[in-house]
Amino acid sequence: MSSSQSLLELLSPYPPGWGGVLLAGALSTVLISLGAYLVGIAIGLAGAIGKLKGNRPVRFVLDLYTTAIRAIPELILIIGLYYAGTDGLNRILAVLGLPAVEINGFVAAVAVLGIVQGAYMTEVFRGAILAIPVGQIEAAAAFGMRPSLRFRRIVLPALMPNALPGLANLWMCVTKDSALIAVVGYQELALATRIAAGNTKHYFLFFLASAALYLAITLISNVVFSALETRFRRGQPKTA
Amino acid sequence: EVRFGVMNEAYPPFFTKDPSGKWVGWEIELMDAVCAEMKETCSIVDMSWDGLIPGLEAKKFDVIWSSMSITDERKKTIDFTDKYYNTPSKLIGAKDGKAGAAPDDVADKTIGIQVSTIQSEYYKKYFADKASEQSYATLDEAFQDLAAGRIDYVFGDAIPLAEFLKSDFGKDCCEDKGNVKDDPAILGTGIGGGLRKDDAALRDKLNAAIAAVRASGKYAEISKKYFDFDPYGE
Amino acid sequence: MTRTAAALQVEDVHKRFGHHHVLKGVSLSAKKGDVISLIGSSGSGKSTFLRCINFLEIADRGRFVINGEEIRMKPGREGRAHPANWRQIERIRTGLAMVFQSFNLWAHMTVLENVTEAPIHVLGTSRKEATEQAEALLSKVGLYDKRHAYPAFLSGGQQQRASIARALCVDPGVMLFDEPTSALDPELVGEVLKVIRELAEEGRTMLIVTHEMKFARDVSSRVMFLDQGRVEEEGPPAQVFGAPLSARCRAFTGSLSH
Amino acid sequence: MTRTAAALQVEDVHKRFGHHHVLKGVSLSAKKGDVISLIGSSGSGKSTFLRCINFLEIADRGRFVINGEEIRMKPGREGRAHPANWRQIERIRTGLAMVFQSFNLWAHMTVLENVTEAPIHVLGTSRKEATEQAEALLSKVGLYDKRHAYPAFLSGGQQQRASIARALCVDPGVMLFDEPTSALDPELVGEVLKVIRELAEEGRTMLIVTHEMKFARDVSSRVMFLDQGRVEEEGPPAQVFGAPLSARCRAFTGSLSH
Amino acid sequence: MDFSWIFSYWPLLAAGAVQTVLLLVISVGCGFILAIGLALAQVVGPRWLKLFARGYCTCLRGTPLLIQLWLLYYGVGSLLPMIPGLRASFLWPILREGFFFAAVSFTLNYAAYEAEVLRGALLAVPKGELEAGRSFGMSSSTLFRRIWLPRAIRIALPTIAGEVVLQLKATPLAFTVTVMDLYAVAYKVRQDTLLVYEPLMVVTVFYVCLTLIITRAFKIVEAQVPVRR
Ligand SMILES: Nc1ncnc2c1ncn2[C@@H]1O[C@H](COP(=O)(O)OP(=O)(O)OP(=O)(O)O)[C@@H](O)[C@H]1O
Ligand SMILES: Nc1ncnc2c1ncn2[C@@H]1O[C@H](COP(=O)(O)OP(=O)(O)OP(=O)(O)O)[C@@H](O)[C@H]1O
Ligand SMILES: [Mg+2]
Ligand SMILES: [Mg+2]
Repeated sequence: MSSSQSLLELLSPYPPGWGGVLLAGALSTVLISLGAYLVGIAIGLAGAIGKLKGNRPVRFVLDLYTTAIRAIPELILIIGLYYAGTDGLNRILAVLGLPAVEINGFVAAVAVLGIVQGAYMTEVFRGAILAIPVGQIEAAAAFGMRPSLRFRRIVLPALMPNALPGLANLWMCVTKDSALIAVVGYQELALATRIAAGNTKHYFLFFLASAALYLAITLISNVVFSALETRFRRGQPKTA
Repeated sequence: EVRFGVMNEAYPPFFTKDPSGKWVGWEIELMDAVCAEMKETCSIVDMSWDGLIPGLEAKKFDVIWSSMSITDERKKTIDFTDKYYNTPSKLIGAKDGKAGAAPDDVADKTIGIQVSTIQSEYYKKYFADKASEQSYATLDEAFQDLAAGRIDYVFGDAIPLAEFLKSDFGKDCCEDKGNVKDDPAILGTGIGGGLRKDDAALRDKLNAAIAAVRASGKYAEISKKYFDFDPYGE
Repeated sequence: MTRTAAALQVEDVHKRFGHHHVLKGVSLSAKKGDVISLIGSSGSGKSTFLRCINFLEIADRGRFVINGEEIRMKPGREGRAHPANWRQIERIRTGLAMVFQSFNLWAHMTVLENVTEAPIHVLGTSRKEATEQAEALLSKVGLYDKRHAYPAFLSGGQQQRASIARALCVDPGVMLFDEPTSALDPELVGEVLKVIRELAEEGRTMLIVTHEMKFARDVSSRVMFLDQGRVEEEGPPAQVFGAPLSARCRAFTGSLSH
Repeated sequence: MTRTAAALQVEDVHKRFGHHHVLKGVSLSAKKGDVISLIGSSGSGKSTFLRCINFLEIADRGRFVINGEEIRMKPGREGRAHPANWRQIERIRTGLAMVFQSFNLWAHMTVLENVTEAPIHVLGTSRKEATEQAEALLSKVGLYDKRHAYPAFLSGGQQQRASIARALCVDPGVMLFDEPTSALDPELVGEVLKVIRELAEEGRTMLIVTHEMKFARDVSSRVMFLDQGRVEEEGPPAQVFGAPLSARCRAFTGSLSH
Repeated sequence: MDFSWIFSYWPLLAAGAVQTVLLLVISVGCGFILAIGLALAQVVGPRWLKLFARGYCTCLRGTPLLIQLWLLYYGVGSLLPMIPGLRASFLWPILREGFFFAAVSFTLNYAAYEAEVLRGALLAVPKGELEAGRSFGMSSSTLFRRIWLPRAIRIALPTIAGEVVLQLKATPLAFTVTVMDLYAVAYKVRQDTLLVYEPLMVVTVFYVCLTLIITRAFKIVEAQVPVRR
């Protein structure tokens, strides 16, 4: 490629600059991460409650879920669901005489990453719930709150300050883990970076540019997480 | 319709996407020529390397067209077309080092090799008892380590090695140490398209088309744009 | 629903924690408007008994009739009984209020929010109405000024008063007080005493655990002395404090004048 | 070190929380062996005063002499004073023990570990010796059986007793008790009274916040009545309870007999 | 399913497993100690230290580990040979290795994540329990060592276990700096044989075993102090 292009031209958002590719990649990253994160939160909350309140079989299944899903490399899960999964599904559909379906890469990515996030979140939420003084939950029960109401009004706000740092970490992780879904042909920030770098051989430039984009995502999320933490820590005296 | 699976990374000059998302490169142009020869409509499905084999098996596309070396090991898993290019292998090393690419020249040195390439096979046969190997996922990493002095040589495909020596980065530190002695049994198999084992019909069609493209001069025409030699090899 | 005359009737409650047999068959029966004091030494199982009544602790054995409704139980593992229907428990609890020994205020809510929480979200009272009622109650216990403070910034007595206001605000038929005056000064104890008398006159039933014998004598229509998980003595205050039948009770109440 | 006769001397302590002026110049002086009771209505600043003495709360203004040693202060921002040397505070605190109103037992340690923690890790007592001493103290407060239990599994009174044992185990010169008998039954209150008398005879100085007037009368050599951040009345129990000079104090102690 | 390759690759696999475990143990061990310092700095440190710790955590959590590793190895690492004499010194064999850089960058990265978890846990310890410690004259360090930290770690245990497993899953990145960990060996097998699932399944079995050991260990620690529920 022409090495005469200046660095600014290389980063320009319009072709032949690669800026647009990176930005589009960043947007994909955010979308996938957000989707997976929300799925993860839902699974995590349900999983934590199940682990704390469930009967033996439920706890066993959830233990299996958190151990296995966290241990299996995401790559296997993604390939498994996207290829083997659709393959199997379509075979079943064929037997039933139904037309084959095509699982969209985005959906597969969100589903897989969400399931993985859910396993980590289950543990984060479990720890956070255990750190709530029991008395506060008992008080809620004593006033006749149904479990769902109790959870929404008392447990959730009380667990949030304890869970937020772990949740923030998981968000940081998922924005980076979403790079894995390049496997199913989805172009997010990490892949966009490699393509740009490989094309131009300006490795340093593009890796720094993408680091900056990741950092920007993080800084924005930090603002959100800090605001949430301030809100949920209201009523707590300063520790120091 | 024939769907070609191409790795979604950049491997210039063979295949890469330009900023507008269009596929370009020698291998892409060859693909178009082969398709024209077969009178088929062709499309590109891009996948990461990890997705290529499962994608092929899951019939997301029909042929891997992504500079994949033909090896006996791999033939156990998938089928290959005849080779459509093969470039020599060479050694590059630090400027202050010894010249030459014979096994004795590299005695007690460390050689960087991309994992699971034909060069890695070659190393096992000719260099293993003299030098030591350092495995890399990509050649780019090996280049950087060579420049940093962590390894003494990089052994790989002549084309990307030459590209590196031309770059600002490689110009100062390193030089061509020459091609290694040929061993057709290892280095002669070349690059081919990867197919499902049960797809003999497509394989025969592709083989015929590759031969026709080469015979008609179209192959040379495409190659001239990218190389100053014939990438087909002997 | 089985209606009985008793507002609160509990029979033969047993509870073990591991090998520790805390309650060994405690029974109690209270009509509407009754104020029953529960006294006994520390660790004798008073709090546990209260917690069994609103099923925060599930008794191993026992029969419970609360607000005239019998709790249906089903046998569980290891010969222990379990509530047959948690919905029923939840419904029963809305007519039952508790002041905890350790207050258990919700740390993420202000005092006012603590007090209005249950009326608004459990009983479905409108926010406006609940707030008015809560503010009136907070004034009564002298906490109106602190209504926007979070529990962590309150003194012990203030927390206890908030906890009392919270319990009163749900307008319950039966009230369970676990040492409701432990952190209060004598003046406030007097106030609480007044409030309890008013509530009793309105026909509410109250079960009060207390270590203040004077308070127990003044407030209650009946006193129960719990010792080592058994009811050792029961009767009107005059009897329990004046002429107890059991030696243990005599020693306990006698120690009033060290 | 400036040695003075007073074991504990505190002068003109002021403390604000935001705009809320909680302590408005409280002074106190106690000799070795003095037992001083601090009474006053809920929210009057008793706990805050205690917490200022061991610098958990830093008073805005005030002079502190503890165990005969004056705390060096330096002026800080907004005209508030600050301890000049936190090392000094830490050292002073080792001779000062506190029983908290809310117990504050360490949840990750058993009762025994709670009690031996400070002797072993602050005073450097050997584990064996500390354990023996702790077990003796736990027996004294009737908690020997529960020594391997974690605080969350104790009754309120048991937690309070553990907290008292923890404070006693460091063998302090000055003790600060914040309502040490609030969760205890009359018999145990009598025990605690005995312990405090013994300690006083050994020459220890004690400052006790309490709402139990009877206890205050029996235990103390002097009583202080705090009202709205000021000392309203001070003197021997006979005077404060018998013939208080201040009308407010008369009302407060008079309310004993509602 | 074809596992015949295991016979020719097992020495590589074993060596890879050792590398994986070493990387995990080093980064978690050293990273945790660093994290304690960072978390403490954020909670009670003076303003400048607080800002530094906060910035550190933001940057290291905010950028991909791959890029950090890359900057350290190819950036800092390629400057090292320019230090006179270093190349001839006894340190060079270590400093030349990708393993060294992988271990360092994993440690730094893990510390940033763990510090965030610990920060939250430190703040979740009830204030009264700290005051109780202070009132007995505990010095700040004793208080931290005996009460604050153990209590915070208990609160954070389930999350910490998750972070350790996440760290295990991050070790494959070491391959980009030539460390042949287990995942890299599997990668090589896959490149050689084009088998998709079998090599990854071997990795998976190993990871599952490690994860089981990790979660088991954490469960045992968690069970030390019973919780009332
Ligand atoms: N951390 C704090 N922040 C703001 N206000 C506080 C804080 N701690 C206490 N207060 C207020 O200071 C006043 C005095 O509190 P303190 O705990 O000293 O009362 P007390 O005399 O011990 O009362 P009680 O007998 O109820 O324990 C109260 O009004 C309380 O709300
Ligand atoms: N969750 C629990 N697990 C195990 N033992 C418990 C539990 N809760 C209470 N206990 C034990 O049961 C006994 C009775 O406790 P309970 O709280 O009912 O006492 P109490 O009569 O309320 O005492 P206090 O007057 O001190 O509050 C005590 O010995 C206590 O240690
Ligand atoms: Mg109790
Ligand atoms: Mg107080």
